[in-house]
Amino acid sequence: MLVAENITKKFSGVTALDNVCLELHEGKVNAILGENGAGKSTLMKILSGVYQEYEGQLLWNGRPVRFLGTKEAQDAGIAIIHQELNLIPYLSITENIFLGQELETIWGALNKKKMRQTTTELLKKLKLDVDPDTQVNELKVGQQQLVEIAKALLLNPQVIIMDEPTSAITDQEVETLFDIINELKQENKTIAYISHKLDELFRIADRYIVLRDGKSIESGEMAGINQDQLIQKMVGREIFVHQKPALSVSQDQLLSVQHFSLKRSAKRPELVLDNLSFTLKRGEILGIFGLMGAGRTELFEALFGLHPALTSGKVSIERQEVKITSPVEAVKAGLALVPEDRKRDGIVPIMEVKQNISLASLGYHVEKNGVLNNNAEAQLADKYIQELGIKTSSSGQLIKNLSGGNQQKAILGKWLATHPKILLLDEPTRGIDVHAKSEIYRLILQLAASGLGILMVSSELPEIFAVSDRVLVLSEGKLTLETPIENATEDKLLKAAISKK
Amino acid sequence: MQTTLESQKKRLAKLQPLIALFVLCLIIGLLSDKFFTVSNFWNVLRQISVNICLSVGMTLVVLMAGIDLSVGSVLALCGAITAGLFKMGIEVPSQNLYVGFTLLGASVAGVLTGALLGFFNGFVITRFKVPSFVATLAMLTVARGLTMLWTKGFPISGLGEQFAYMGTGWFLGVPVPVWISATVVGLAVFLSDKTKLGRYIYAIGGNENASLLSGININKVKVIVYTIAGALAAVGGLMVTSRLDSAQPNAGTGYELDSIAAVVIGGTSLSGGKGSIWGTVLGAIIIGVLNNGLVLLNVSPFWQQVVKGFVILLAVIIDKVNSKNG
Amino acid sequence: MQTTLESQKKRLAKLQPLIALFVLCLIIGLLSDKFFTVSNFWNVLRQISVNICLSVGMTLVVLMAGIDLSVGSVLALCGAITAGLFKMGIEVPSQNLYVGFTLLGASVAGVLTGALLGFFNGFVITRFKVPSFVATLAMLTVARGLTMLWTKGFPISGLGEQFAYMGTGWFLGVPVPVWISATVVGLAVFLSDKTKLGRYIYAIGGNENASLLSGININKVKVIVYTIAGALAAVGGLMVTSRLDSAQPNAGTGYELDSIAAVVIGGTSLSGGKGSIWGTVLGAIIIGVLNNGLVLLNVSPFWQQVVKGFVILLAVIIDKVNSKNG
Amino acid sequence: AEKKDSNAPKKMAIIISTLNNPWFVFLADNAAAKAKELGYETKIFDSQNNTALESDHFENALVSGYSAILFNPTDAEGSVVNVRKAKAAGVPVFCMDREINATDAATSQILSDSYSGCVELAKLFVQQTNKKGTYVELLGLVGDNNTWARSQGFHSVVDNYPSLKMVAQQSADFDRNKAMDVMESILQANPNIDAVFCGNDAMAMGAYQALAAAGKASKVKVFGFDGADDVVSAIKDGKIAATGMQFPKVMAQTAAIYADEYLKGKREFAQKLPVAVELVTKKNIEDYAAFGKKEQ
Ligand SMILES: Nc1ncnc2c1ncn2[C@@H]1O[C@H](COP(=O)(O)OP(=O)(O)OP(=O)(O)O)[C@@H](O)[C@H]1O
Ligand SMILES: Nc1ncnc2c1ncn2[C@@H]1O[C@H](COP(=O)(O)OP(=O)(O)OP(=O)(O)O)[C@@H](O)[C@H]1O
Ligand SMILES: [Mg+2]
Ligand SMILES: [Mg+2]
Repeated sequence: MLVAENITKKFSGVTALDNVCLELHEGKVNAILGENGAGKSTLMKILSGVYQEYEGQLLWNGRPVRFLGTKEAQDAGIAIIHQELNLIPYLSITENIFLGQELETIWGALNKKKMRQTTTELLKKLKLDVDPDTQVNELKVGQQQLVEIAKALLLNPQVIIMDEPTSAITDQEVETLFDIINELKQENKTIAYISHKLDELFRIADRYIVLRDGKSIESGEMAGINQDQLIQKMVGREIFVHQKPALSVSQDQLLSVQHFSLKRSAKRPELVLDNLSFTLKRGEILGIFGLMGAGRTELFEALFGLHPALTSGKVSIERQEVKITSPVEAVKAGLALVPEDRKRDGIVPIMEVKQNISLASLGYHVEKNGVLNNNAEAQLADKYIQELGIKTSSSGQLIKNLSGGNQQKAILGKWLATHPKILLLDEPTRGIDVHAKSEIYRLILQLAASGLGILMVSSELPEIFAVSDRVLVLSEGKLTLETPIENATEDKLLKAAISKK
Repeated sequence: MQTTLESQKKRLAKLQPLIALFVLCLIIGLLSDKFFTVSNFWNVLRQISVNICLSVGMTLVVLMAGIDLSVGSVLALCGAITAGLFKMGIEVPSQNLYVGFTLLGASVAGVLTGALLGFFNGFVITRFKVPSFVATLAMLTVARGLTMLWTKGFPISGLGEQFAYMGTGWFLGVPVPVWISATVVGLAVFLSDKTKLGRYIYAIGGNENASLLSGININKVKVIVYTIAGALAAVGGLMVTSRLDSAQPNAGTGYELDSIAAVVIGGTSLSGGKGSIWGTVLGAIIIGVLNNGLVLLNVSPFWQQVVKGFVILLAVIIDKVNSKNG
Repeated sequence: MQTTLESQKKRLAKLQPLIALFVLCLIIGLLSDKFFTVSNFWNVLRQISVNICLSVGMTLVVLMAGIDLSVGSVLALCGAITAGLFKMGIEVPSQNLYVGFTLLGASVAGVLTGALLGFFNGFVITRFKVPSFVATLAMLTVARGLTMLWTKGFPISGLGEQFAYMGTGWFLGVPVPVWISATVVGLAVFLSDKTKLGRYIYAIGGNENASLLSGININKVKVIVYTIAGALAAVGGLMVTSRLDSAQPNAGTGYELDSIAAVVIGGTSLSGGKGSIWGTVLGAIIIGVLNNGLVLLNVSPFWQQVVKGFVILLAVIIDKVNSKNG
Repeated sequence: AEKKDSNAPKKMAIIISTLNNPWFVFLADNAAAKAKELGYETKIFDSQNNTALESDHFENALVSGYSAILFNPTDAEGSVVNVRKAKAAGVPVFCMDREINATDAATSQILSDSYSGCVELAKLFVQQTNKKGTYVELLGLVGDNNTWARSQGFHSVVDNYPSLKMVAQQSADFDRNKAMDVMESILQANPNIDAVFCGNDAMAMGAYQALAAAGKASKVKVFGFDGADDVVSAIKDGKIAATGMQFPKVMAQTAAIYADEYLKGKREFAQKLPVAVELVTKKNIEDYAAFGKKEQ
């Protein structure tokens, strides 16, 4: 099948892959595991012809190959779903799925009808209920992820590489995806599957391949290993799973949101958020659960002052009513938002790590007498690089060269530097490895213990249970459940997420 | 079926500049009884046909997040080459060689020159990764210089009636330049909406990296588009030359800004991926109607510039406000 | 310490255009013994000082992924206003009112006008979300129209020696315009590298969304930057007017392309976020040296444009090739 | 075009090659003033040196019912078509200052002869330089008719004197600032020139300023063309040697009067009415003002 031998790949200074070997078994789901920055995505990009400059060689059905572009890899039967979304925002779903594979009529014109029809079928298979003519930038991240999957399926490839396909989709959609993977397996297709969600791997993977720091560590049958062993192989050491310390919540009310509503747009008055009321205490972590499209991201955006003209209701911080009409005021009021889509809203890709970390707090930490102080900036960055364990060659590295997980940590660092009162975390561990995840949980708990109030949106129930003191469930913009974590069960939360109150 | 209808409606809604054009025509029409006449209608259409040719090519380039500053100079050079070849042919005295050109032959040579210059733009942009702004700025200068060298700074005139047909003739009750620009628009709409190439143009403008990963030969698409833009500039050059019965060495100066203005007013985003040929056509019409209207209303030339600036601004603001609520 | 040194080295390496400039100077120097003379050195620096003023403002705008096409017209208008106020003051016959202006007063009024026009650009761009290309294109037209209205189309000349000092005087062995442009560069380097505002400019160009969500007041930054660009264009206008002892109504026509060329040749990306003031200064010097060299070598005006185009292209290609290997 | 009702005031269109140059603004203003004085509504069109735009103006003017056109062409050849179009529509065209290369199109052409003017200027140039020395020529816009008419007129005389050597010929686009830049650079390569011939007065002023800044103004004779305000006073001060004075006001007024007469029924007009260019030097400067004779 597809074999990689002694692959070494360097990026200006950084060795991303060091003599890595890998063998994908035919008709199997091959899980590829490793911490953030272990080199998983880089290796997959070599397999799929994205990177053409590397040492070592690929064997495809026994013959050595070197793909000179993604097209060649596709033609050979290798498709990849990239970790980052790679869709054209202003094209429709159909147009995106068929991009590079357009069907033409005998006249040389596009066969739009046929393509649309095929797309409809694919979407049905993925249980994605949207019009194939919808522009993809109108879709939620999760839906876009499904479009990427459809795009790969269209190629009808021998090998499908999936780089964190489930990082943005809900549990229901994960089920759909697994069904499809099983079907593909029946057809004797080979799958390379990257995910940080270990429980998923145990459900569908047949084999595992572990990478650590750009080196291959071990591979074997999934059946012969358990979760703790896997983690140990990935991390190279034990990791301490944090237990939520009890009773750290004070009775001091930090945030109160009353009758909070949000309209879709000036011309479309239907409510995206419908009369929400809740409170947050100092030191409390409030988990917000819901299905995709429930309005959780919009809630954060509205609180953060992004839709001032469409919002109504009363927001108070420390019992003082506040009118937040822009992110500038939100930050002044002590809010901090770690957004869901870090590539689009989080990082400034062509800036250095330290500049990204200092961006929101230049005024407090870096500016002295009206002049930016490079040393102060470097110190600030180094502090958070250390505290959060951001893996980077230096604070002067461009943030776009960091792995996704490390980018996320840098954004968290940016906000911690502003000493916020309330943290809004939207899917804070999306695409983050177990080790970093547990560190982030530790951090969240620690921050809450130090007196911050935290609102955390998550689509992962284990995550909700790992840190929340209390849970809100949203369904179609309405609050359907509010419960202390002690009384919450997975069943209850899911039911509330689906129900329409 | 319903969804197609809906998407049709959506597409129409995207033609925001229509409203601005409407308002503009209404105002001018109310102030001058000369505006809504048949002869003025053809007048406006004939006047914008050159800009439409350039702007159509420019739209394709801008959709790919590029820009082509060289269209005006290319127009001048190609017009001059066609006129020169038609009038004088090629003579190599040392070899006792003389090649005459028919109108068609000279025109084809002109358009090929435009295509070649466009190809060169595309080549430099893709091969050396030079920003399109710089590459075409260089071409702006170079092509103007070549025009001067070819014409020695003098207009090439006296091309005859046959030549003049393309710029001044009528065919089936419609001016020939309007036929030409309408054909160009038709082909470009087909290309951008109905072909793979068109799809790739939008894709590259929308996300170049993703397009590359989808296996699109980006460089090839870019070179083709710049070549088309060059050829269309040449067509514009033929029309200008034919209309004036003379190839002016300084023809087309500043046309790049006019055509980019048409593209942008038409709603195509300079960062690529979003927009349409139809929008550009509307943009060109808005500019044309404005120029025509300011004259009909007897606005003094100095005030014209002030008014024109504000109207362009307003046109775009109306679009914006409207599309936000849409 | 070590890292600062390293980052220093990195920064130098980013000034790719240096190599192109070097090669260019070498070639011209070999062909003309007049090139490497002190007087020619000041000559070139004096001639580029206006473009440097405009290009510095343009760099800040382009770093934010914007563009300012109005600089040339704003330059003309502000020059004319300063000259007009200085020479004639403001007279309102009906009120029996006359206000005279000192040189300083008139200059301040000119620069404030530039700032105001820039502010208006920024306001339209942020308030109505009009693309900067359109907003400043409108301003290009409007400001030119206003210049014509203010001057009635005639130059305002005979401003006297005091006025001429700014454009033609010497101070400590260095021409005054060079002092002015050097000060502008110094301030802009400080602003872009050492202040919050500068950092925000880069951040907005790098990712506007992320900057917004980081609590940066994007609109405020944009308005400030366009205002600065307008004020700098006015400073350029003062220098041109002073140098010619005359405010020409058509001054600055086409300067927007020259200054964008300096920015781009200097390595600043038109899509924002990447580039530097120093790069732009180099870009402006390259253009200045080229113009100077072509005249020194008495290249025929026909060939000049062709040569100029190719040299600009080569300069950028050399950068590209070099930065790839670097 | 449709017929307009007869009691509405008649309108004259004034189509000018460019308003980006004060000389033409002056021409346009005077034509408009005279036409107004004769009882016409007027409108000025700016062709921006663009023959295609000029063509648009003609079409628009014909559509909107102007009864005569006072015309300053952008190009001798390219403008012919436009004038013929007007003729076909029954609207008389009177050319001012610049010629069109057709004698059957315009009703009358009131012309300033740049070529002969520069021939005269060149004779003076030869005389003042004592037939020897080095000189520089600053051309206007390359690709503009007038640039070449003037340059050729000049060279038709000066090239007969081999000891007058042209050391640099550069273009400064009729622009004062550009002329100053170019002259500064030329002076680096040729510090010891004796004279400068410029295709218009704006460039003459720019060249003079570069010379003055280099401390060479007294040694170098500068020649311009047009008779602009600044140059008239510069000649008075002895800064500039001479210019070729054109008479835009005379031409503009004549054109307006002819048009009025035509509309009142007169049909006999000279096809070409040359208005001589006069040499202006320090000697006769007292007789002149900007763009014409001093008015008594
Ligand atoms: N274009 C690049 N330039 C420089 N370094 C890079 C580049 N791309 C990746 N790297 C580096 O290579 C290493 C491997 O990155 P890779 O994206 O393959 O990790 P990953 O295992 O996919 O991590 P994650 O789980 O976070 O996605 C990291 O140290 C990363 O910083
Ligand atoms: N640009 C848009 N156009 C139309 N509808 C939209 C748009 N953006 C969001 N929506 C809709 O708004 C609602 C709320 O979306 P929101 O992003 O807040 O959901 P969410 O709960 O955060 O989901 P996710 O888990 O994907 O983040 C959904 O019905 C979604 O489909
Ligand atoms: Mg990865
Ligand atoms: Mg969300």
